[in-house]
Amino acid sequence: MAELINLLLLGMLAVTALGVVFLKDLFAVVMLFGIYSFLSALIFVNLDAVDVAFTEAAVGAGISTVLMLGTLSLTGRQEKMSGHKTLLPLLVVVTTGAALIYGTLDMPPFGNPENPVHQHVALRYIQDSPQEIGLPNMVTSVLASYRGFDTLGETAVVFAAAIGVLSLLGLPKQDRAAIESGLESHLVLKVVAKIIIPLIILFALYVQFHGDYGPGGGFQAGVIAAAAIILYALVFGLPLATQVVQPGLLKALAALGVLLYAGTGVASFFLGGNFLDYNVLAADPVAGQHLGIILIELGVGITVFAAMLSIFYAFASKAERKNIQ
Amino acid sequence: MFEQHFLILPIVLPLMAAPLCILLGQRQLAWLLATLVSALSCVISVNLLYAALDQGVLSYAVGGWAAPWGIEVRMDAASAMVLSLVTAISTLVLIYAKASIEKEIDSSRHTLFYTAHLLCLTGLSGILSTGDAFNLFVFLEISSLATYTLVSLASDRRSLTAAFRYLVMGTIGATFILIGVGMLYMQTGTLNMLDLADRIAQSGPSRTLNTGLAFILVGVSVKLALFPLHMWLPPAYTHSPSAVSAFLASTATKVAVYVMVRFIFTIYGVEYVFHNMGMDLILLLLAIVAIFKCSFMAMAQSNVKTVLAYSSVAQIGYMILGISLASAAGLMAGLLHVFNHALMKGALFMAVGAVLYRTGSVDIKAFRGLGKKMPLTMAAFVIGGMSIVGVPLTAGFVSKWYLVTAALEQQHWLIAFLILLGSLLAVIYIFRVIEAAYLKKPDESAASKDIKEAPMLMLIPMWVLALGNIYFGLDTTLSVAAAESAAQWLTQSSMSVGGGQ
Amino acid sequence: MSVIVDYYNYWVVVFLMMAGFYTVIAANNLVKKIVGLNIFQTSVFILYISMGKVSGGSAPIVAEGITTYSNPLPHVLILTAIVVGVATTAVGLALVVRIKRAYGTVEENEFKDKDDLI
Amino acid sequence: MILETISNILLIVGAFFALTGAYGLFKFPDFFTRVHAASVTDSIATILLFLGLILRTDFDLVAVKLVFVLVFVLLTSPTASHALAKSARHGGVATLAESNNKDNTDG
Repeated sequence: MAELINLLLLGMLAVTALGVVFLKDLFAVVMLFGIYSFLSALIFVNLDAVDVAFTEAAVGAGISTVLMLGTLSLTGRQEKMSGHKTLLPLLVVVTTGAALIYGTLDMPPFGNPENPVHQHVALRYIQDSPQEIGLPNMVTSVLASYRGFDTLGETAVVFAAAIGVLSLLGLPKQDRAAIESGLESHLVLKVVAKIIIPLIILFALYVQFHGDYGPGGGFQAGVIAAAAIILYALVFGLPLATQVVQPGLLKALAALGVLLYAGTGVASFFLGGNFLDYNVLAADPVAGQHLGIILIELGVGITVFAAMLSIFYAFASKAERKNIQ
Repeated sequence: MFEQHFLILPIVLPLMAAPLCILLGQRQLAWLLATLVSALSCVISVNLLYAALDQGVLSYAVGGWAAPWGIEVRMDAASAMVLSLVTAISTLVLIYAKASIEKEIDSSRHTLFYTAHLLCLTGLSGILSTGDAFNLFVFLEISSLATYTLVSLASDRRSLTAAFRYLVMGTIGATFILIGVGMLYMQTGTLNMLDLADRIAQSGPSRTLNTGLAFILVGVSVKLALFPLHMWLPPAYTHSPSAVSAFLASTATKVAVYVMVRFIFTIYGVEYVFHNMGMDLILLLLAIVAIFKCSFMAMAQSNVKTVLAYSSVAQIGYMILGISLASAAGLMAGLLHVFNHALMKGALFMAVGAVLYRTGSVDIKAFRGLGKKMPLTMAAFVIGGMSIVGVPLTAGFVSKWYLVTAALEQQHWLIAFLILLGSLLAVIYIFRVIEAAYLKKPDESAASKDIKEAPMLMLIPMWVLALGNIYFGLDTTLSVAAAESAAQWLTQSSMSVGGGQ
Repeated sequence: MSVIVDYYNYWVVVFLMMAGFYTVIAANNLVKKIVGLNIFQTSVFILYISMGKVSGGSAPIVAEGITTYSNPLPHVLILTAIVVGVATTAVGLALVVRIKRAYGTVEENEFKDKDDLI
Repeated sequence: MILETISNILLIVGAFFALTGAYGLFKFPDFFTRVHAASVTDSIATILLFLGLILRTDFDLVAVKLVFVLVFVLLTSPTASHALAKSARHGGVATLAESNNKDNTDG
């Protein structure tokens, strides 16, 4: 049954991908990409990767699509011409694809529990991490502790992206005169937004602190919290949103999150452990692990929230200025 | 008390300094912090280099989790050598940047420049230190994202398209590496480099591993601008701010060469890559084509930065040529050229940046008569240029010498001849600039009369690198010892793993 | 027949990757290039998650009565890779916005008529 | 047993409405009728599907979570449909009746 669903979803993905290749209407292309992201999130659920599905839905279908739409509003929605050079790309792609197919032919079969992937390193994560780390969610254990260095790098990547977008587009200036903007006539939207924005923020907090036990964690929580403010900005206008959450504050928060994460690692130095060794943070190693993971997940959450929101602000401010002109 | 943590500090220090720069918010302070942190990392790296030469290999378990379950930071002579180089160049470039970016980057973005520079340094140090294949990908992306930002900071609008092209090609390269690492993981169940090497040796060749290697090599070739995947490099180096060109030209591609060496020699082993898959011939051919095609391209350019950019692609050809000889001598020559080329390109790009600072142009016409007006800058340019050509008593001569020796050791007379011929081409494109500076008359317009020597803060780092070219051309003990020990360590470990079959 | 059951997943994923890859290198519009890049990367994510699946396994969160879990490591790797992907997308799109402002176009063939290659 | 039967019926009917919504989205002639078809999926199909699912739980935390999701969907989906329709109206998309009239007067 699961295989059947998988096959169906893969088929839908293939159709969507073809749509992206052939369509010229960029608005449709971007929407198809959102659908593509959602479908792959479904595949991830079907393949037991709930955390990944959560992130893909929030990031691919959420943030990425919003950013692409924001770009389209500035650049126009029609691809003017294509196929100016189809032969060489086609050749490259067919060669690459053939190489990959060749590579798959003696791969370990799909889903077989005897595969090397399941036999070596992963065994310890599955068997021992609930005792060593004390958390039921193995993904969080591996992410935050065994491979915490990767996650530190990931936080740095988000920070780097925020720096990049800020240097390219700049942050919006706070402008008290323009506060009366947004979707003035949409009363229903305003009322519903007022109801659900607090709920979204509550949910973000739940995801942040429940990530140790279920799917979720700092990254997803940060994206969801940013989405709440983005919704606010969409309905009530960017100037009002920048009054509520100020761009300068966001810049500082993004930096603080990285510092909190790295600082937790450095704290282990002084307590006699290696970098990011949470065992030494408390008297009991498992308690130390728990404390460490909460701290670094908080760092990730803060940085991701601030970075995503300032990236959105940067794009939105360009769009607003264009509308005024 | 921090000695046992030295391995991780070159990554953590710039990583923590980058957000601090943003929090400081003031560009003078940000510059000071960035330079100090970079210098401190450099001191630590040189320390590590001596420790690595002494003890062979240093290892550090991040999070206290032993490899392969946790991520290991590993340092041997090869990584410590490139790391010392990268941190040293970063420090010099930061000193140089203070004056240089005044004219090239809008002052409101200076803090962002220092932050992005530190993030790029973090990424490069991470790539050089990590012992985990996936962790390498993460750090590669940190450095790449920071690089795209750095390139696009220039006020010239062409820097935007250059950065975009770099972003698209760089991301394709990184995704190829991701696919390759996935295939490795699929076949072995581990991500730690040493563990991977063991398990690949045990399992022997398979299609999945072959494909994985092919994808990794293509991905890394994009990052190191191996011909014909170099198209992003000339525009990126030409249009980015001078300080960025100097930093990228002397570090980013060098680190990519290191990644290639790591995958070929440590993970797969010489036996697998060169004997089973015949990659040496492909790399050799590409390297030779790169040397000649791009040297000719360099001759045809009128923008001096573009000349240097094409020359970089050609010089990368020499490094890959050394690797493709598949011997300890060849690898050593390749690594030595990595080191020496960083010195010469750093000095050259800094000299060109100084010219841009004073004259506002990097066209070859702007160089006319500068031999008299900016004597110190042009002298540094001449030293760097001679080093590129491979004139005796410069660092470039040393690495070309070892390269030719390595080729002759295997009776490859034709290759040795081609290396010498390539140097001849370098004479032509370098001499065009020198001719303009010393032999052509300056145009006597009013604006060009007040051209003065570049400011001190730019001259000092430029001359440190220029003198470095001469020092490492005369006294080769440190550079050759490091490269030799690195090459021995890499080929030995690779042979012993290969022998375990 | 068993070959198909064993590998169909990977083959479809290869097709998806190549559709994305083709869009990146053949598209004329810079926004579409970025979309293609995203499709390419998302497909690689599916490749990783596919290799972590154990038939009959369940999500790697400890629960009573479950003995077979899928492999958590690819999930962790892909979580990181997704973040890297969105970071690249954001910077790429910001570049597109700036290019539009500086050149007035985001169509690749229109650059070649002007002073730059892309 | 009885619960399961009821749940099955609810799920099947819910799926039916979801399908009709999708079918209508393709078949209906203009924008507003299509939004109407799509909102059938949002409202009645969602309610039925969630009720069916809740009956299949042990009425524990999972059921509570499902109720939360249901409330959230019921809040947001109609709002989205409303916003769509209103923006279309605002942007000058004509209803079926209007465009028919226009055709008649033109003809």
